[in-house]
Amino acid sequence: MEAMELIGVWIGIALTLGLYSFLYKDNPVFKFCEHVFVGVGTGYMLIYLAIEVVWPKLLLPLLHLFQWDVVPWLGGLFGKTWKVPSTPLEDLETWWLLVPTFFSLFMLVRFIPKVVWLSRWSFAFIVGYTAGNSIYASAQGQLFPQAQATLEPLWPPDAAWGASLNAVIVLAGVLSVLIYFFFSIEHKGGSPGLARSRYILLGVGGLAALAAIWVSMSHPEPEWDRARGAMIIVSLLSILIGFVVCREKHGGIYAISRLGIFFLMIAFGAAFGYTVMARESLLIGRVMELERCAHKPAGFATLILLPLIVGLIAFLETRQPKTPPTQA
Amino acid sequence: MALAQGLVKPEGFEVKDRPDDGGRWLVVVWRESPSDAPGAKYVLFGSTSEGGPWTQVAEVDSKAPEGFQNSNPKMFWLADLFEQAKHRHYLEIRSIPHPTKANHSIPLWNASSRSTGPKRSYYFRLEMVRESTGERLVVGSGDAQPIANLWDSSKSTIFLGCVGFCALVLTMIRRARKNPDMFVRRIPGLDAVDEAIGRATEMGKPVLYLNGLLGMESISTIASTSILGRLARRIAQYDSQILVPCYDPVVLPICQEIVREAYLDAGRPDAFREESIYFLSNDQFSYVAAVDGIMMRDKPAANFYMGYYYAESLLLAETGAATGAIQIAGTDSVTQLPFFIAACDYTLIGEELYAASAYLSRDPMQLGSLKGLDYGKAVLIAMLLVGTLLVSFELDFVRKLFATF
Amino acid sequence: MSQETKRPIARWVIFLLVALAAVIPYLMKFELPELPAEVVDALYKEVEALPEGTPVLISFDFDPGAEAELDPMARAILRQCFRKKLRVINLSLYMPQAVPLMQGVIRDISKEYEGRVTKGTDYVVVGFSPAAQASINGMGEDFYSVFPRDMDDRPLKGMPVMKGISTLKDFGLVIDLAAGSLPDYWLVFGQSKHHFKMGLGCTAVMATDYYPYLQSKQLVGMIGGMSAGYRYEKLVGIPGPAGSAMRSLSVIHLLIVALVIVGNIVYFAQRRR
Amino acid sequence: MRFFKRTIPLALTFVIGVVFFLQPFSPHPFSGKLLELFSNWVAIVASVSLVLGLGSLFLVHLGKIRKQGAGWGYSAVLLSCFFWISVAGFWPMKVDDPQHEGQTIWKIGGDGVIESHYFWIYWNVYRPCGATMFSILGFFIASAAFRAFRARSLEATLLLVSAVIIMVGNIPWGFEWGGGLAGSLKGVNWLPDFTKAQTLGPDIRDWVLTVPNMAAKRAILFGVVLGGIATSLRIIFGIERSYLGGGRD
Repeated sequence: MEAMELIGVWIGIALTLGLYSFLYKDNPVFKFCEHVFVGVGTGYMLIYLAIEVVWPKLLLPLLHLFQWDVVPWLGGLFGKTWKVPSTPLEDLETWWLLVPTFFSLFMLVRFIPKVVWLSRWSFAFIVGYTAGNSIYASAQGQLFPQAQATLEPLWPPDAAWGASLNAVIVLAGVLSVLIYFFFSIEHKGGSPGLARSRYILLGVGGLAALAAIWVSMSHPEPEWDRARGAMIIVSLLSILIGFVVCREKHGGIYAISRLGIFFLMIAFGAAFGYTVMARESLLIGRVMELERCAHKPAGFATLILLPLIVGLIAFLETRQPKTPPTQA
Repeated sequence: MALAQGLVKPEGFEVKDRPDDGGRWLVVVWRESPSDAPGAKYVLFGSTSEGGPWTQVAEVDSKAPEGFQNSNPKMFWLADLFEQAKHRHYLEIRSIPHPTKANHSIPLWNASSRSTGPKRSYYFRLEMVRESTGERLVVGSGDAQPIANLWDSSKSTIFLGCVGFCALVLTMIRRARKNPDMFVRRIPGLDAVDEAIGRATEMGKPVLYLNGLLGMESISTIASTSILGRLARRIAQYDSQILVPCYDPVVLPICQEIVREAYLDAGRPDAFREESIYFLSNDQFSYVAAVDGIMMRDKPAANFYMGYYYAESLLLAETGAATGAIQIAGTDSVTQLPFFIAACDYTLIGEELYAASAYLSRDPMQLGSLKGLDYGKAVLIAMLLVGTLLVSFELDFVRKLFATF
Repeated sequence: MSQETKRPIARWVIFLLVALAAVIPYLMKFELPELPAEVVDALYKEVEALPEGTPVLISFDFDPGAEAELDPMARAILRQCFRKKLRVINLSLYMPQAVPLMQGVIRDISKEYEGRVTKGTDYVVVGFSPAAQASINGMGEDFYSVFPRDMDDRPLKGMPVMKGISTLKDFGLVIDLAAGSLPDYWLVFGQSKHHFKMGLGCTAVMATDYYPYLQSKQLVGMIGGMSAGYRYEKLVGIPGPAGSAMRSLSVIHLLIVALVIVGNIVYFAQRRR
Repeated sequence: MRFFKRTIPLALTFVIGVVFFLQPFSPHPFSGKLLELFSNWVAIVASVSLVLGLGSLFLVHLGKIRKQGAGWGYSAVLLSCFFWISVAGFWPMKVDDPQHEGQTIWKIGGDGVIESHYFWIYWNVYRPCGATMFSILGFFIASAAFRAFRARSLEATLLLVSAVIIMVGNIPWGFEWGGGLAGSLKGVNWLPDFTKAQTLGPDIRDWVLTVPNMAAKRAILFGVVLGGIATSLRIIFGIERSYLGGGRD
């Protein structure tokens, strides 16, 4: 391993262990590492954007436009696109670049209090574009296709009863969650008319069950299978909702919005399980890195640095008198 | 069958501009013929002038499954709705092979879209061929100009949907300005707030209130501050104590102002202590560590987490639960909601936070948007319900209303 | 609640358990069985079905904070693409921090396939562009207006790898490897307007949010999180980092399930008293 | 002055907003060109604004150091790291690249990833920190699982059950053992076929994800999309003005 590479590995491991000291508590070592992280991240991003985006996309074409070959030394120093081509551009589009140039300049004056309002023009420009463009896009990309995908037949032809059940569950889930987030009607309590919804639901369920029995007695032909399936699902669902969720005093809307909550909780549970996996994956990623650097090629970095960092924190702990965290 | 009697000429041959595009396509449409069968082909010739030279543009089998499209969903979606346009043959043409140069083709274009040159017409002739018998039949010929359209009519449904919804929201905001007493359902979480404050008063412990990690430009922070106002008033009435450690320096003075006003409203301006609303840290992990320290030291009886949170939600909720405080959270950060729900006694989920804020603040903008959204949702619910029933009875046209191209 | 019941087990014991569950299974090298997942298989099949030479766009939209999760997927997908001789166009729209990670993965995998793939014909790294919404809109109209040159500063137009590509429509498949809101942008401003096939590789935190798009067929498949990355590695058939991580991950999952259950038992026992 | 400070930006937002709301409805080549042009402009202005936003962070910390308030030492650390990588960014260095043979160039592109000071800092300082930051939560999640995640209501119970199903379903040997056990019992023909249990965990996981989770997420998505459209609308019509920043004029 080269010297630079080795130094890099040691720095990386030291920072990793320093950040993990947060497990003990918020301490100076952790704070130090955190600020190094923020400082380096900000600097990295700033430099990258300035050199790889602002320069080639804005400044270079501008120099181009005015044929200012003012920076031959810069071109010589940096090679690549830093050199300003000697032929001018006739293209009208380059002249258009003056528009973003002005808006960028307006952004720059944000640091001058007297004309800070000029930066509003630039914000207005960006925000207007973003807002206008996203109305159509989210309608076309999310609202309409998602609505279309929800419109699935409840008793799909040539499908098992499972598919039918899933279709019903999906529809019930989408609608009940939408109703849960519906704020213009009272959910709990409800109107007296709705309070009887439990009986209505049970009645509907019973009728559907009777119809299903009648259909299976009188029409045993396979083409009636789907109708029968639909009736059974409807009856099961309404009886289930009627018994389990619907309380007389609350009414039907409450039952539906309660069903919505259940769906939400299952979804949040899934998100919960996946978030656990995400965090643990990152942890294992670091464990793999620490293990890699605990061997000879990396100079046993992990093994040596671990006691060092622990010692450093212990040392700082003994030196610092017990002060409560900053409070105004 | 028609096989023995020679080829039957298909009806309705037409060359036309492909509608709803930028002017680079033409289409050729004709009806099915009774003699469409494997082995019977359609051959299309094209030219840039009426007299030729003609070059072969396409050769398609009349029964080939994917030899050519017989329906363009975008072009015929309206016609398909009413089942008028079935049994049609259809070819889209973007270019004509060059008559002299091999492997070159002349792309169709609408000259006006490029601002130079005259508009051009393109000429086509369709023939039907059966190779086994050597029969040949000219179906028809015609010409057309590609046109760059200004309006894409296939997107009309989306346009109507957007405009309708926008009108709804704007109307509701206007109505909310005139009459801010619009009905919003009771948010159960807000009842829990009073309960928690009552308990804090009994125990003689402070109440901790966090605003989330975003600045004042975020809707969740705005919502959080309006809930803070109501909460502070109740606390002033109960003569309890509130702690608001802030993350964002801009949010801090606003919170101070809101709490001061609330104490004034409650008639207890003397009890207001500005130093209980303070700036803690502008750094995610340090902020959490400091808040956790407050929880462990001061043991607040109730913790409120309202606003937008990131990964720190977990640490906050965990420490709060360990101190035995009543915890009420409200956030629109979907990824953090599970942790709050699992560790808090009550959680305002997503839009409930906005609704609670609109309910408390009666701000016409928030209230109007909430109502507009509600009615939008009502329309959506009705459409989904009715649509699913129609689709279940194999009336597929409703799905086409939501088609996007 | 009394003082001593608040902390039945000290925090550091749990931390230690997690650390052990992460380290020990990782050091023990044992084989894990398959872990089927519908949506992962769907993406794999989609890539397999592409004919040789199809242009595939891969957007690397993750920073080091999610590298552990997304790096294995990126490697597996690139291997599959190179093996199938697809043309791979790589870019990043998320933040500049993603760029070195992208370059690192591509350098490694192209070295593995040295002699079989060449830069400029089989793959290219076109770089980074900020403002995702505007960039995707721009690429939808003219790819080269957003990315005129590749990262080596060679003009993109006319490169063999870019043959036949002028807008986003021309890609056979777009795969977004994302740790932020970028998939939303790709779906809303890219896929829905230009109707290309789109696959997604994402962190586990985001994974559950994209099932509606899978059902509506706006996404052809998804690799969500480490377990799905492990599945993809198995499908591609070349062992990678997810395989070794999965050993620890399984044990930690069991540990956390156990902690939740024990914690609740303690809670209910306390409440009864 | 009010005209410049308030009316012009609001009018600008309104005009651009309406134009770009209508733009996608027009297939005319001009409309595409307009989108392309504006997209490039917005990308440029947005990146300049991003650079400036980062610059303001710099100013905040500079102020902290000048005032020597609490924790100013950390601000000094932050700023020195900032300068360190910035200087490294402009540090020319030799790169073995046939394209620029012998030239001293500043290089971000290509394969010369590690061979510059700038990227050395990225790989050895930024990357370890970035990767570690959120992995710390791996520990806290476990501790919270034990101490805070309680089935205190029906809702929370449902959430935890669903989470456990997902977590177990993501373990490759979740049901492998069950399958192996069942395999040894194959001779007993009155038992149901347990070998299917091998994929039971993943199957239940997939069902939870694709049916109830999908339904709830879709409904949330509808809410988010409608809310987003309403917000865009308020911005275009100048009802929502928070993007203009503070100040009452």
